[in-house]
Amino acid sequence: MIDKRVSSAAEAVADVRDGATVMIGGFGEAGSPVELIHALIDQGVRGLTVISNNTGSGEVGLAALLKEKRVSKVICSFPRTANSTVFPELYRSGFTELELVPQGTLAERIRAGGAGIPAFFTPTGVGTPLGEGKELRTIDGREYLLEYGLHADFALIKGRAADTHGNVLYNKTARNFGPIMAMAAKTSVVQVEHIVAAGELDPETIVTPGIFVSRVIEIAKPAHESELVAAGVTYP
Amino acid sequence: MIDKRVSSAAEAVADVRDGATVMIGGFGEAGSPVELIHALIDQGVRGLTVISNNTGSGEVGLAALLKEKRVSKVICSFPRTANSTVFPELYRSGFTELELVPQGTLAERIRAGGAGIPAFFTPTGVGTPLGEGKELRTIDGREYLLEYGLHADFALIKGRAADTHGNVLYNKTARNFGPIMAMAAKTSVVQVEHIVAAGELDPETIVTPGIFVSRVIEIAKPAHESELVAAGVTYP
Amino acid sequence: MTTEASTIGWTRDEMAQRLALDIANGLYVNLGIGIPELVAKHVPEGRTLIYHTENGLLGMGPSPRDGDGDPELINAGKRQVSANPGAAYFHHADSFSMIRGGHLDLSVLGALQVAQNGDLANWSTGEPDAIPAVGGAMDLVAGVKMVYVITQHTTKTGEPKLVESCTYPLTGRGVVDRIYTDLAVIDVTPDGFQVVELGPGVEFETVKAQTGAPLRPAP
Amino acid sequence: MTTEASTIGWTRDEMAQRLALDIANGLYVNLGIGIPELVAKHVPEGRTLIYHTENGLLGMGPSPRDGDGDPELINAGKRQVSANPGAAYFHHADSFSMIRGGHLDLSVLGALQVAQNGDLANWSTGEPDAIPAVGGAMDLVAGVKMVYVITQHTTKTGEPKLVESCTYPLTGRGVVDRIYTDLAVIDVTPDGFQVVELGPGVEFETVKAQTGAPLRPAP
Repeated sequence: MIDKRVSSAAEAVADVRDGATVMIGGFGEAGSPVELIHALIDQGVRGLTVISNNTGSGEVGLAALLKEKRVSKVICSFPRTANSTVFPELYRSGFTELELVPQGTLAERIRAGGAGIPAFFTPTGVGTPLGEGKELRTIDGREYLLEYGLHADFALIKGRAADTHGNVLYNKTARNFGPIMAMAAKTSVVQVEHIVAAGELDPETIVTPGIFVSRVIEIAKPAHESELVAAGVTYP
Repeated sequence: MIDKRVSSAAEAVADVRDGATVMIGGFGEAGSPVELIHALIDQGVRGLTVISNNTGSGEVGLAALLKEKRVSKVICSFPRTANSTVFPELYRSGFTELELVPQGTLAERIRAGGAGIPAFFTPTGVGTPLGEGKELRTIDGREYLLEYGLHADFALIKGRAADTHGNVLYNKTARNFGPIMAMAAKTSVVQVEHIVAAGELDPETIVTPGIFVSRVIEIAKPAHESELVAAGVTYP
Repeated sequence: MTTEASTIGWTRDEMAQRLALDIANGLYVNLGIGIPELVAKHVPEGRTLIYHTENGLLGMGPSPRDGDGDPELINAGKRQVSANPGAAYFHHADSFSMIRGGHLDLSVLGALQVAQNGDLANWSTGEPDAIPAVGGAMDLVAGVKMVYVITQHTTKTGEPKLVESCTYPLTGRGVVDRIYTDLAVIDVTPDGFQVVELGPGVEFETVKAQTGAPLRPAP
Repeated sequence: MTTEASTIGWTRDEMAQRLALDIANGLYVNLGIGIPELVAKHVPEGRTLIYHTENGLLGMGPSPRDGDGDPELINAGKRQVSANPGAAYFHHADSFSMIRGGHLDLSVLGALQVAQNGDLANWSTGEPDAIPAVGGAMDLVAGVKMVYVITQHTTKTGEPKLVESCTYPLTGRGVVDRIYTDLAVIDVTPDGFQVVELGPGVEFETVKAQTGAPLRPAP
């Protein structure tokens, strides 16, 4: 009997330790695991390195985690979005360090980490400031940069549905970084709107196989970041 | 209006030229595009480099292509299967060259070729004869080999269903190399049992997005290699 | 962006329309945020393009009516969109494989500067206190078969955007194929900038005067 | 393979049963072709393992009855299998990401030779006219968390398979954690081979005599 369900978001993130590296899924609000992030804030952990495409908006979800000064470093492609005021302040004050990575390189580095590929060459960023200091190599007449795989202690991900084995389906463009972050983290936690018994999902349609998922938690009605921000909600 | 259907297997492979590199999907008979391979035999092309996990069985499909002396080089992980007599002869006679690649490295090299990654480091094969002569590098205290992406002029793939935009679904473990070969070839040809109009496949379940597919051809009742071999069929 | 008051040349919509004329039926296209997004409105009848958005959708359709959208069906600019028949969803590594692997036919981007050798700067003005943000721009010029830039010919203060060499941080080196401005369509050739077509009422000398690098007239 | 005639030690099924005892509930396991496949039959009641087959299935189930199978639902040995509830299909690059990326808990493989430092040779005897074929063996020892070997203690002609250093071409260096033979369960430790358990009726000296490298008794 295999059952990866946990009964609360608090339980799902209880063992994240100070200084941990945490991948957080989502592209803007699509796929952002708001309830898991809030549970992480409640849990109290500090000194995190967060790997995420953006830095949240308003003062909920990822932005709230930043605002509570829990994050010492962000690895990110686009830390500037509409209603994004929290990160700029932390960045300018020097509290939160930024490693800026082109979006495709970020995705590929995460996938590489999950796939046991320690490093790869890529054309993206050659001749730009983001390529400076990186190993450069000419292969078949074209220049490439060497980039390294990314790993994390935890991944917090939002899906649409899962089964008890941890197989996960996503919703539309909320899929984004979820499947690759699940691969790259030691412990992957996925919140979904509903969890079914193993065997109820078509094995041809599974997006993230359960081997990449440690815990699933049912959040039947997940919050949308933009609605919280529009309603003036702040967390905690 | 986009319509990637072609009306015959012959038309689907008509422009494969002598000396081309052709990826051929399948793991054993599962996913082997028998009808497309037979059309390639009929077409008459020679001097091919074939990238495929195996080398076929009996004297049909991939084994028949080899037997007709159309293949000068095979890049492959396991050129030895039940009822596999054609390749051993060609290999021993020196007619067909073999580049032996560990299966996971083969898959990753194909995926890299399709993903614009020219080379990557991998732990597989370090300290073995298949690692000899390859660049070795220690990263975080562990040794890795540098492996290069693979490309092809054509990929011949078997799916279960497709739409007119070239989106493809597969059948069970016949999926294997299809999705990554579709990515790595300039022209990808997929035979499927039925083709539907764009919009009839659920966009959440597409395995190979149409951008990776050049042509789809309906082969309603594809042959199974093992059944042909059991029936004593040879091709042509 | 400001609305153009000029009586010569193309409006933003006309620039997008002119660019759309050059895109063949069936191409896979990624439209950047801003003016590039206007291109989709102006595709000539009878042509179908397939739009890629790097956050995981091929076959992107127009914005839904208010209330019909899903906050989890968005484009790279984080606005709600729809999915056309024949669409497919995929994850970020697959999405950027399409980009980096040379599967997309065309990337249309805005620009801060384009150099005569095709260098593009479009992600940062390099100001020390700005929050750097790059998104997918560097990928979109590193692997896509053709890169078109669509931009006003000069900055709001009249500085040339087509220059000898970029002073802003680069997005990519030697990547731009063609530029669509309010004044002209200009190719980046091995010999530098070359006019393909002048906008309505635009003289070559006018374009030349507003270009920060040598410019050759249409042949 | 021959059927064992020995009256001491374990039969092949007993070897598989002994190995199965050591696999905890819920592990993700890849069983190689041959004796490793027998392990699935002997998993103690109350434990559920999830079987990975590198050709694209997690949650592999037993062979179907004749006529119930699908020639496109096979295992790595190319035999027809089934899919258990909770199964998932995926492509080859994803499948080997599970292997290389350290997601599988256990790989069980056969062996030609295992060296006292954990080197494994199991894909080639290096004969010059043999057709070389490696399959997924090198991947399965390069990334999986634990590697168990299950094999007869000696070759058919009585040569040791546990040796000081492999003479056959390697599959991987220092990769084997534990060996299950007909005579004993043996760990590969930093100090070489160490008996964990002797088979029924087997004396330590008997195992030692059939082992081609120093062997330490169970502590």
